[in-house]
Amino acid sequence: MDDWSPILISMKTASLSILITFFVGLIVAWGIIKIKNDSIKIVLDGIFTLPIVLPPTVVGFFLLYIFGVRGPIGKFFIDFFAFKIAFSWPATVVAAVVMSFPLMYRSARGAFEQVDSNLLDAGRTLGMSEWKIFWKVLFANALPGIISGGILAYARGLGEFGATAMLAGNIAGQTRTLPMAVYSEVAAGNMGTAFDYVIVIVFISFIAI
Amino acid sequence: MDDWSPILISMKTASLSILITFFVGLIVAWGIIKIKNDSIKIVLDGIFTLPIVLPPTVVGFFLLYIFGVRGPIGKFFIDFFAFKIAFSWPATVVAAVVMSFPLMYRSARGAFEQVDSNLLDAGRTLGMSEWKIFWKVLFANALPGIISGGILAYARGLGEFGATAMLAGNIAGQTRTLPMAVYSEVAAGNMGTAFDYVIVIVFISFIAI
Amino acid sequence: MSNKLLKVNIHKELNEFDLDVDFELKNGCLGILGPSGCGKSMTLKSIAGIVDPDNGIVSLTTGEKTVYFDSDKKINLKPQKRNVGYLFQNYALFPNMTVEENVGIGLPNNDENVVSEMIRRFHLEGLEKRYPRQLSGGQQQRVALARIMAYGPDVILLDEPFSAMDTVLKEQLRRELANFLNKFSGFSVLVTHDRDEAFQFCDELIILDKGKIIAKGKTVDLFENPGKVEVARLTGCKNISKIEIIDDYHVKSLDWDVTFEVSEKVSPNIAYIGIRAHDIYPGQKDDVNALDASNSSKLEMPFEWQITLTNGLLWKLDKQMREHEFEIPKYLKVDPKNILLLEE
Amino acid sequence: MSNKLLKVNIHKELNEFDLDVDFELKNGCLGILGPSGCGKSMTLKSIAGIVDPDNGIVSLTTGEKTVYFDSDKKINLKPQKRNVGYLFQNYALFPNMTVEENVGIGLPNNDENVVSEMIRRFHLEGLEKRYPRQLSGGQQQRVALARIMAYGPDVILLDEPFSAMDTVLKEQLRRELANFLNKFSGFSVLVTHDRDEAFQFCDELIILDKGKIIAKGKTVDLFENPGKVEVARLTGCKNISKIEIIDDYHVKSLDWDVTFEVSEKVSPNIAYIGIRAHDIYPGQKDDVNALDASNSSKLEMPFEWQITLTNGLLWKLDKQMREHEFEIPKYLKVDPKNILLLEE
Repeated sequence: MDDWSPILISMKTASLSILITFFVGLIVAWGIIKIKNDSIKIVLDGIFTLPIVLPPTVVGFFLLYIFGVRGPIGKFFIDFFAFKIAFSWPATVVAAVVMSFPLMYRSARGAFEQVDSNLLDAGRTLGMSEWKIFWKVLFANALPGIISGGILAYARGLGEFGATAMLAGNIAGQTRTLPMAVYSEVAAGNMGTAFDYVIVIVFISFIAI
Repeated sequence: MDDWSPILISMKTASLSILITFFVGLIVAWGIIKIKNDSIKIVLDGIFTLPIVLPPTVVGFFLLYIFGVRGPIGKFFIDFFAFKIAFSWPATVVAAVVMSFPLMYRSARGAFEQVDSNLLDAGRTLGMSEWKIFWKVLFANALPGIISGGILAYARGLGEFGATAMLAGNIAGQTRTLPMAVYSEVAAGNMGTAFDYVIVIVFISFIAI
Repeated sequence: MSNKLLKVNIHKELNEFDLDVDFELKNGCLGILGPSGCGKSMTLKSIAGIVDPDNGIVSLTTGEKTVYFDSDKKINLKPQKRNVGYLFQNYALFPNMTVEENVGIGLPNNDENVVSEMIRRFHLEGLEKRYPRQLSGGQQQRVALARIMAYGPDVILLDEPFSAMDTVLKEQLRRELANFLNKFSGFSVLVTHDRDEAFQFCDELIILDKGKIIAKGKTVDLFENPGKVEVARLTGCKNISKIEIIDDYHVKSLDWDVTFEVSEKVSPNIAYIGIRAHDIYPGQKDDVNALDASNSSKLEMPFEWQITLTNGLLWKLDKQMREHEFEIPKYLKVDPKNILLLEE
Repeated sequence: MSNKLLKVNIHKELNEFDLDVDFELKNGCLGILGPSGCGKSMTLKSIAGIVDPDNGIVSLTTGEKTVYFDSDKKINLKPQKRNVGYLFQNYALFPNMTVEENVGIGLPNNDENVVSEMIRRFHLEGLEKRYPRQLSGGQQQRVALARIMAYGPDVILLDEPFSAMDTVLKEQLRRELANFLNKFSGFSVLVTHDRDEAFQFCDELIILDKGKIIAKGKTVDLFENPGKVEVARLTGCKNISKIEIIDDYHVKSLDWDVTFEVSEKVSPNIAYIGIRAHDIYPGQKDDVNALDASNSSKLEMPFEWQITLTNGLLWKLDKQMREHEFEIPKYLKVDPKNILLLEE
């Protein structure tokens, strides 16, 4: 294994994406639970869950549409920051966040829903603010489920392949994450190097778990 | 869209793999629930869940090791049937089954566990055979969860990309499934054709759901 | 005391029926008695602000008037602003906090004096650092009450406080809670399906069935003159029969096949009679409302005999624990004034 | 009848304690009375074969002897082979099957005659095509019993059959079940935490606490002479106090600060006394075991007064529903023979 860059890229991507996924996932889950209108709830839930139902390459395709040079967000970034997202390192983060988000969101939502709703109502009748109820009651009692959701999301972000390949490509030293590197080495016939990368991924996953 | 073969290949792969995944997933879930030794249960559960925690390319790498020309199963097939699994159509089925199996297994197990265990015990004290209890009580009452698990597993099988790319490759007309085709067309710059394939995948997914 | 008033008049559409509850409470404890799923808890939750009624008014006057909810004026105070204490069926203690933290959580600046006073008042000394799961059912209930009282509410809402409890514990905790409520100067509303609890705690009572109030009044009055079949059943009347009116003072029971003399004139809308199982006495063949008790079956309980006549009538008779023999009299009688005349 | 015997002698390690239960039942109904989580249900499940004890014997003799379980001989019959009926707390009806299908499911060839006979016997006519969720609690219980009886069991196991029920329903269903068990010719074992149920259903009783049998015998004997503190508490004794022995016939209650004369000689291992709340009577100042009742507080229930003395003693007095006034006597008394001497 001569090239350490995939490890570094993967670590950076996975860390930043889990940070975003974790907090956004928590807040979206809390928001969804508070919606009282059932049909809006189901539609939003469907949209947020979509990235684990759709094939990764299809998600990547849509991301390319949105973040590509001619896509709405991609164009905005080029016009205002002169920065091309697609096929750059941030694209790996975008792909990882989008693909790992549903896992975090669903785990957090499930964990929140298992907290006895009487506890929340008790907090309200005791005059606790909604923010205090969220952290001291809901979050504190849902913690085990939230953490396990975070680990799943981290593992998914670390291992993301299809959408990353589509949106960020496989550019050595820039967007070539560990899963990409495994693929590339195998494709090039270097089973030995690929195996080294596999060991690293499995090792990082196990540390996280 | 000139080439209809990815659609055909994907349909064949997804249908055969869901058939295998569905029944094997059910039986394995039932078997795991009946194990009384907790540590064996946790270890087996971990092994069966692994393919959704590990990155698809890593799973693909291990599959290549097992089913490759020099791998234990791959060698067996070559020696006895003179058939090379890796980079052939059956490899797409193997990859799809392995990657979709955990979803089926976990959904079925979750659905089984939500069935009141008193119902099973009631069946036993009423003299029902274990087989009759499985179908008439456990399966019948867990049906909604099992079906939703089956749909998830089908969607996963249909969209599988990373492991398929590793084990089956991306050979047009043989192992190029729909997600592969999307990737290849985008890589070749044919966004229009890729979009057609995306439409087909989304369409099939929605029919399934 | 004279100016205090809790006013509730709410309407809410539920899945199975509409809830319509309307009462005014001047002081003390109001009971809402009804079978499971009659809308009792929904009423409490509407008062607390956890659930929003479709329309109506909830207001509290203690000195000045606070409107909690008014659909016309579009007022809907948050639960946080209502100053209402809610005792949940499972107590809803925060499992991640100690007893101390649970009691203090509702206080604006976690005032230690108030917490330690409540700990003392509810006999929780020595349990301050424990977590709810380390407490017995009785201790949990006391922590929940301490938590509510630390917050100093104007109204306490009690949601079936004893329904998930062992018999041994239940009776003792009922006495504890009754003593506590006697000392509490605010309003309280207790929801229950148990007639003993309703009788013990509540000065006034509402009987709720499928979301509608079917009777309302002083607790003792409702127990003595239920007036309606469902009220009689919920207040514990065991013998209820459809009747045919014979004349102004005589009715024929269709279920027991006996004719009874009654003490009040029977109006045409009376369709049932009720006889409490305790209101039957040994008698003679020629007594008024005599009942043939031959071939009755008897069942021994620790402190009562339950005798079922061949026509299905149930007679309960207090006994001492050491008595195990009992000769069922040949005839029983029912005093005409003990026959409850009931409307549908 | 004379040759019938249900023999249970099992040991099982549980998380919190070890379960040791040992009894022989010659006929009728055995009750297992104990607080929640004392191992009652585990005992029933061991008899049914749903749970395996670590060692011991479970055998049934009806004509010939069937060994259900014997750890020494490595016999462990499957639940399917034991011919035991189990009435679950939630009835465990199959939600995906109709009443008819539920009743017939245990029959080898779904014999329609047996099903229709059971439907008739348990008054389920007209409900054959309904699903369990469409039935009331009482109907569900009858379906569960019909399902068990269709299967024709030798032993019926009843696991807290009334614990999750409304009060109104409970009493009626208890009578139904008591009548049913009276007619049943096999064995039955009932598990409960409710002393009334134990008294009503069971000829013999086992009192279980933390997995160990602390008392065993005829039900009425155990209620009259509990002998141990925990037994007195579980059979409903409300007044229990630690004592100091003064002489052979006098003890001093440490909790109530009163000295009592007792009718039996006090042996040195007696550490507590118990007085049932019903065993206190009005008295005079100079009576034996007179109690000062001044400043007592009273609580009215539909059919009894509960009077709490200043020293904490509870007195219960039966009353009629229409009585609402009651003058507490100045003095009360306790007959020496009504004072229960209790070991730790």
